Amino acid sequence: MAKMTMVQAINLALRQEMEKDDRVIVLGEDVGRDGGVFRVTDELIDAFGENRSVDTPLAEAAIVGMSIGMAVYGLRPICEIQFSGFSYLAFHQIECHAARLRLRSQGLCEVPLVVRAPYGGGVHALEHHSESREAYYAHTPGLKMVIPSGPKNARALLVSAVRDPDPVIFFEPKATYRAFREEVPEEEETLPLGKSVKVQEGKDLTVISYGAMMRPTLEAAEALKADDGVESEVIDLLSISPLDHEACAASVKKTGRAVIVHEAPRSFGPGAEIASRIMEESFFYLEAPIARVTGFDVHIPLFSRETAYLPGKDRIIRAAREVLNT
Amino acid sequence: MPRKKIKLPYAVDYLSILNEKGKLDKELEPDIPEDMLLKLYRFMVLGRMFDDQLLSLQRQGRMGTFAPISGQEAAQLGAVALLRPSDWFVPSFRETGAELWRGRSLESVILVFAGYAEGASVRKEGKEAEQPVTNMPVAVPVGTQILHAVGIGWGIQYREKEDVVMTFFGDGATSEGDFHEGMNFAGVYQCPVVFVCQNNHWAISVPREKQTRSKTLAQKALGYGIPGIQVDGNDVLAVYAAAEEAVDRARSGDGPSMIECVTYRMKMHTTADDPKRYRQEEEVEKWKKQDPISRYRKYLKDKDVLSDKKVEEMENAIQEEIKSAVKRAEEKMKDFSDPLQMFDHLYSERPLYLEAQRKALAEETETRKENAEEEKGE
Amino acid sequence: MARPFKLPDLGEGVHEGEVLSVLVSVGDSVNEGDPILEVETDKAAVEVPSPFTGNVEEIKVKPGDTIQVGDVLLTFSDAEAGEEKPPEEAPPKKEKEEKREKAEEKKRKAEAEPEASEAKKETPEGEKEGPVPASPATRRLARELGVDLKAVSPSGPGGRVTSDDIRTFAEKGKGEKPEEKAPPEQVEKEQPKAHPIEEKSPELPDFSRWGAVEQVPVRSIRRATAKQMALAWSQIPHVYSQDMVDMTKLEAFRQKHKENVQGKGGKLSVTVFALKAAATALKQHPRFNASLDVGAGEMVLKQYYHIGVAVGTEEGLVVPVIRDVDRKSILELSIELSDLVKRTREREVNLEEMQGGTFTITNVGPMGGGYFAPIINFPEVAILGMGAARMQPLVIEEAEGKHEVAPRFMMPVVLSIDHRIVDGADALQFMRTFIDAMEDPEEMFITMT
Amino acid sequence: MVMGELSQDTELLVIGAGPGGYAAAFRAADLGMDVTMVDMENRPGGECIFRGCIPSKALLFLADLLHDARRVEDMGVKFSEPKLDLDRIRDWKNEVIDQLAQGLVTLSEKRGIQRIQGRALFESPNQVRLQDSDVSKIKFRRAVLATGSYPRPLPNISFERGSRIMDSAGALELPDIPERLLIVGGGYVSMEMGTVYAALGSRVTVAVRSERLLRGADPDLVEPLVKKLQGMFENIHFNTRVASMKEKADEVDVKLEGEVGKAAQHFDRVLVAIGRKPSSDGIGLENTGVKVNDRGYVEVDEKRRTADENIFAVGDVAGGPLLAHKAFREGKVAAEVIKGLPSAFDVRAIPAVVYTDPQVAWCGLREESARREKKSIDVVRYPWKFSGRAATVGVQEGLTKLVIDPDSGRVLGVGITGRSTEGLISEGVLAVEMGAVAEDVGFSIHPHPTLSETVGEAAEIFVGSVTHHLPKKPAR
Repeated sequence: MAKMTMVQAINLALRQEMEKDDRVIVLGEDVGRDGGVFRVTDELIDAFGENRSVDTPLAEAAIVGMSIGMAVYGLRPICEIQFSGFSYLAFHQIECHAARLRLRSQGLCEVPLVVRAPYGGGVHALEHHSESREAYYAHTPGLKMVIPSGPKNARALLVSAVRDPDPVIFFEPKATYRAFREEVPEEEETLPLGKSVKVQEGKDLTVISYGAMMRPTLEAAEALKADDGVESEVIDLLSISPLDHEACAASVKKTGRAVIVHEAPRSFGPGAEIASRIMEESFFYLEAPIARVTGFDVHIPLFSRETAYLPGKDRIIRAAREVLNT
Repeated sequence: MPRKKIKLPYAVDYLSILNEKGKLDKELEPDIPEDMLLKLYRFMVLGRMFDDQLLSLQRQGRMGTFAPISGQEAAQLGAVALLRPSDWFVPSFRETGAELWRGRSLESVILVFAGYAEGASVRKEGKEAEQPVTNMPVAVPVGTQILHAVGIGWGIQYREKEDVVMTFFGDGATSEGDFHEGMNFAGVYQCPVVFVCQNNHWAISVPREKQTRSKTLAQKALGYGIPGIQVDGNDVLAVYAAAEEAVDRARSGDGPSMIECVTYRMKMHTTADDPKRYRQEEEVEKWKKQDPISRYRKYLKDKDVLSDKKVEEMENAIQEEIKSAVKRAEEKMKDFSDPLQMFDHLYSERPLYLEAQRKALAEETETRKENAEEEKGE
Repeated sequence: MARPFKLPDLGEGVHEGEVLSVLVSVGDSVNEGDPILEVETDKAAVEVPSPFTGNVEEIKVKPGDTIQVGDVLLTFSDAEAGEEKPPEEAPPKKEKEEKREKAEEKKRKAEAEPEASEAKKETPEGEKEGPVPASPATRRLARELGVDLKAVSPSGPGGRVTSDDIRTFAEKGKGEKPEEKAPPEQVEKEQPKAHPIEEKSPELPDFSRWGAVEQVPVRSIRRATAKQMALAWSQIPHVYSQDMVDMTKLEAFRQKHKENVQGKGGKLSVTVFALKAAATALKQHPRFNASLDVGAGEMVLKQYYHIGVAVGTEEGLVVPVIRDVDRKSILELSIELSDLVKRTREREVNLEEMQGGTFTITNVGPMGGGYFAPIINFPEVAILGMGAARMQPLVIEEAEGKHEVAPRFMMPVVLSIDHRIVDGADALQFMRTFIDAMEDPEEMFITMT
Repeated sequence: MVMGELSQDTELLVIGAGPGGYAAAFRAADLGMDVTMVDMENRPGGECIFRGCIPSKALLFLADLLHDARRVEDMGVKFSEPKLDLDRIRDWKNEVIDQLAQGLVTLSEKRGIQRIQGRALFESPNQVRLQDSDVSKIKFRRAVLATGSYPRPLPNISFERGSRIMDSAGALELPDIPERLLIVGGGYVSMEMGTVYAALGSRVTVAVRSERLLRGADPDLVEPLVKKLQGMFENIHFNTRVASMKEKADEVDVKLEGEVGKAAQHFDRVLVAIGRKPSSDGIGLENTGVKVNDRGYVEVDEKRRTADENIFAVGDVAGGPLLAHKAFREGKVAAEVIKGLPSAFDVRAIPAVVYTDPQVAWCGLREESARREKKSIDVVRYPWKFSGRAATVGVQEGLTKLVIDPDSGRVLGVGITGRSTEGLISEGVLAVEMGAVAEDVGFSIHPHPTLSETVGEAAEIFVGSVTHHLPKKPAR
């Protein structure tokens, strides 16, 4: 077993799926010779040739639109949008076709497509390079919206996404791309889409998060344990859609308190949906109002202020204490 | 440091074989077998008559909005006639004639226009129903289907097949980004795609002149390193000849082509549209004189392939076919009343939360039915 | 730059002491090596020398304070680096500073030319003979066990310290030194902060309920004694063997040579003979000259005979050790013992002299005691107690099986043994050897090795 | 990376993947640490593999062959003049480098060490910024600084790629065989590269500022080499410095100053080998607590800790002899200390080997420094003319000597000149490290006839039981 960064783990997933299945094609801007601007597709072109690791012209809509055609034709395209902030240029293709062709054709056409895109802040980038807009896709029927939080689950989720018969939007937390390494087995691993994982058990509080926010969330849980003796149950959603609302509600039934953490803007964000589900399914178990620790309802500021925007350990601890003291 | 003309690999040709009187340019006449000539005629008439039938159903409130094809029969059928069953057909939303040619059933069209999604899966019975899917469903967002055609073309090339893809779009679509991106990608990857533009002169209310400053639409292909040709879109022989050339090119691995069929939308954009607001009747009258069907009929008669008697028999048969299709469709609609169908075909497997929502609707529907029955009882 | 001076590790598991006196005042200029404090530790009173040359800036302790290794005792200003012990438990900032200072020191030592550096590595400053010869593996072991190579007596050729030397040296301190795991990161040593005498001792009632009480702190030697005894008692299953020694002949011999020895500066006490006799017995019964290593499941048989002698002082019982008893003459022993006892009472004995014993003798005779049950000086295997000899009637078997009663000078002796290592029968045999030697001085000199 | 700054956390960051760096990284990984290794090259190996030990020894192997081929004429074997294929030589040398570097890549990968190409600059005592890299920042708990050193240029003359004025790296690239080569400096690089170029046919001139060559070694060990080199080189100018140097299109004009007949001379190429400088500047050390001495070396203690508690330093940048094997040991020490093991760099004999013909090697206490410091030592010399093995390979000018503590008989240092001393010196290293006495060395049986006997017999001179030489003192 080797330790890998998320970049290497995703690369491993791509490589192995490409080896196993010649229907799997990687395409996007700079994914071939350059290996992707984050090196996620590094050296795939050497292993599989430019027909499998395809450099495309610069057009997001065409990358996704062409991938839809490829998927309908029977291939398993994995297209990369260089930054999720540019995925809106292909939004109509995702919304109007990827999400709908199965329905429109009444099951005659399938779109087994994965759209990979790095998302989120914390890497000091320019405008449009730090957004967290998973809600757009989670809000769209017909799509699956997946966000891993570490190398190991990124690899397993991506393998599942590639094999899934439905279109999957796969957001990669770029702040976590190389932030830490984990043991990732060479042997195949998958994780079911739509299922969360309980990262740690606890009885006092449920903290729900995903993606890049898992790190500050876990740090906060650790600090709460050390300073306040609070045992937090931490849930890593992994999929925003389908949402594992059952796991969230079940945990809150045990703890009675919940904090939801995401870096996406607050209003109409995933936290709103999660909180509603908890409320619907475990209202009578709640001891305190559900707290959301999220980005503000502004565009993520240019990077000198992004730390102030992004939820961090302290903000999570504050929210947790408020919930605990109610 | 000269300033000189750059020689481009392609120039734009214009092709016309039958004039508006149905007179033939013998030299350009394509070699089409007789049964194909008749089949073409039959589908052109079917397209026109079905259009009329649909309009009538819509006007009666038995069906919803649809986009008529009248006037564009030659442009659609002359092109699609070149495809083999294993070739791919990627339509926009005004290619009913071509869709029928590709095997879509009449009742499927009626059902979808009547608001029943499951109509899309109603296929012709017999052998054709078992063929693998090579026809895409209609795409309403203008021009977006072009990219799918490119992706399919890429796949054909990747699998080293001899198949080709033909995609249809209108003059308005050439203003869309997806058209340009698609042409560009197809050019870059040399995908076996035939781009058929039905320049019917009107994008709803905006005339062709206001879509683009280009003299032709075909010339846009040149920008992407793709050959483009403009043809008389109401001359089925010209369309056929141009499509034959393009399909051969694609099939032999020489990449994509674009065909601009200059034609005319004889009717409204959709049944929800009133063209009198933006165009003159005189223009329509002028184009009526160039009707593709009558022109072609004259050619066939001149060629002794068709007789008045045969025309009448054919029209009667088509009328019967349409009638029985409407009947079958309306029968089916009764079975399709279940609103829960909306939860079908969203995902390969229905997720739990959707199941819950479906159940909620089922309960609601049940209650509504019970209430209605109670009311009746009183 | 102000420099703190901390109580250095005095070795042998000593980690606290009581300040007896402060020999300097604020503002004094002190040279490296000058005594600055007198500290009484568990083992002895020691003078603590200054590691720096500089001025005393602040004195942080006063007589009577209990101080622990690592405590800051005083600070110096303008201190020049002398041979400073590695800093311990300093607050992070200071530690950093000190490290930097250390690095500076290193730099001064560091080479100018690569090859010169190599040469200097061979001879650290101020040391004529260069590094202690030892193999790299031995040096690694020494670091692991926290042993200073210079403190170890080498047994290899050319003065080479072997791995066995290191282990033996480390063993000596065992039992008194809390076992320490290799510390994480760079923390070299962490001493326990609190030192309750007996941690599991139940809570005491409020004695003042029944009358007036005075609370006197238990310090240094008393405290050490308390701990040591409790440890020995709790760890060692004691068995006693008692007997009488007919001292008549020896006493005559002693009286005869007493003056002569006194003239040479010694005191020919009964203990001197007991030392010699004990060494003889220890040689014949090596398991009494051992220690039990419970952790290793081993018996450590020592091949040297260093015997401790319990000496009563005002502060409590102290056990200085006489080395290599087997190799010393009666005369040498009597001179050494009287000197040692004198210095012990005057608290001038140093720590080193109280370490490394293999067996202990405690003679309560001079105070007129009879039988008693001494507690073994952990981690030794046995202790010999001697009472006061007095004239007693004894039935003696004369020739031809006739018995008669005669007045003899008889001394009660008790041997406490560690039953884990030796048995009662062993004790009887040990006692037999010891008694035979004591009863017959000639025999003693013959059996002496 | 085109946009933004990706940062990464690691337990141990090793900066520099040369011998010190990769030794530290490998040991740390074996001890279970999460290790990231940054280097400007894309493969580990550092100066040693790419521009130092390895390529030079590859070329010296050929030089030895060429010299030997000439030498044996005297013994009755005559080879025809060798044909040199410079391209193939260069390729072969690069193949050697490739093979070793690739081996290190595999070893790194198997150990789970993350390798990142880039240049690291400290931003704080627990973070570096990377230049020319996919990763922008690395946060670390501990760092091992192993940035090495670089060739010191002459004042105002920098080394340009492709210039006629070369540093050792440039010379190892073997651009051509210059007809006239000037070597500035009298250290081992000068001697070794001079040997290579002389063997390939260059006329070599050496200019050295001091009155002797290889100042790091005892003069008696260097003497046979100087004799040999005086025959091999065209000129060795002692007490001579370069006053000026000007590169022209087809040659270099040099003005020499000192004990040299002709001041103005012309050469096709010049190799400047006047020492190395530590790579400690421009890497942001000022943002850490690390202290650097006035010669640029990072100050470390015996545990290779710098003045900054998070940062360790090993290899050339930490000073001491600039030798790969010293760095290897230091790297391991640093890794072990970081892991909390009781490790220290307390070696007593760092061997040095000069791969000339004759080869010179030494370790431990040098006679010259002991005398300078007025230490009481005993020195025994065993000239190789008494060695049977030396006679059979025609290297009777060799010498083996031991520096011994007269009281204990302990072996304090060993020096050897001759042939295969690279192997012979290791016995000396072991003796010094083990604290062996001369008897230990002398009474260990050395196979006969071998050159290793010279070490045993030298020890026996001291003991007084020598066979092939007269004892120094009466037998004990």
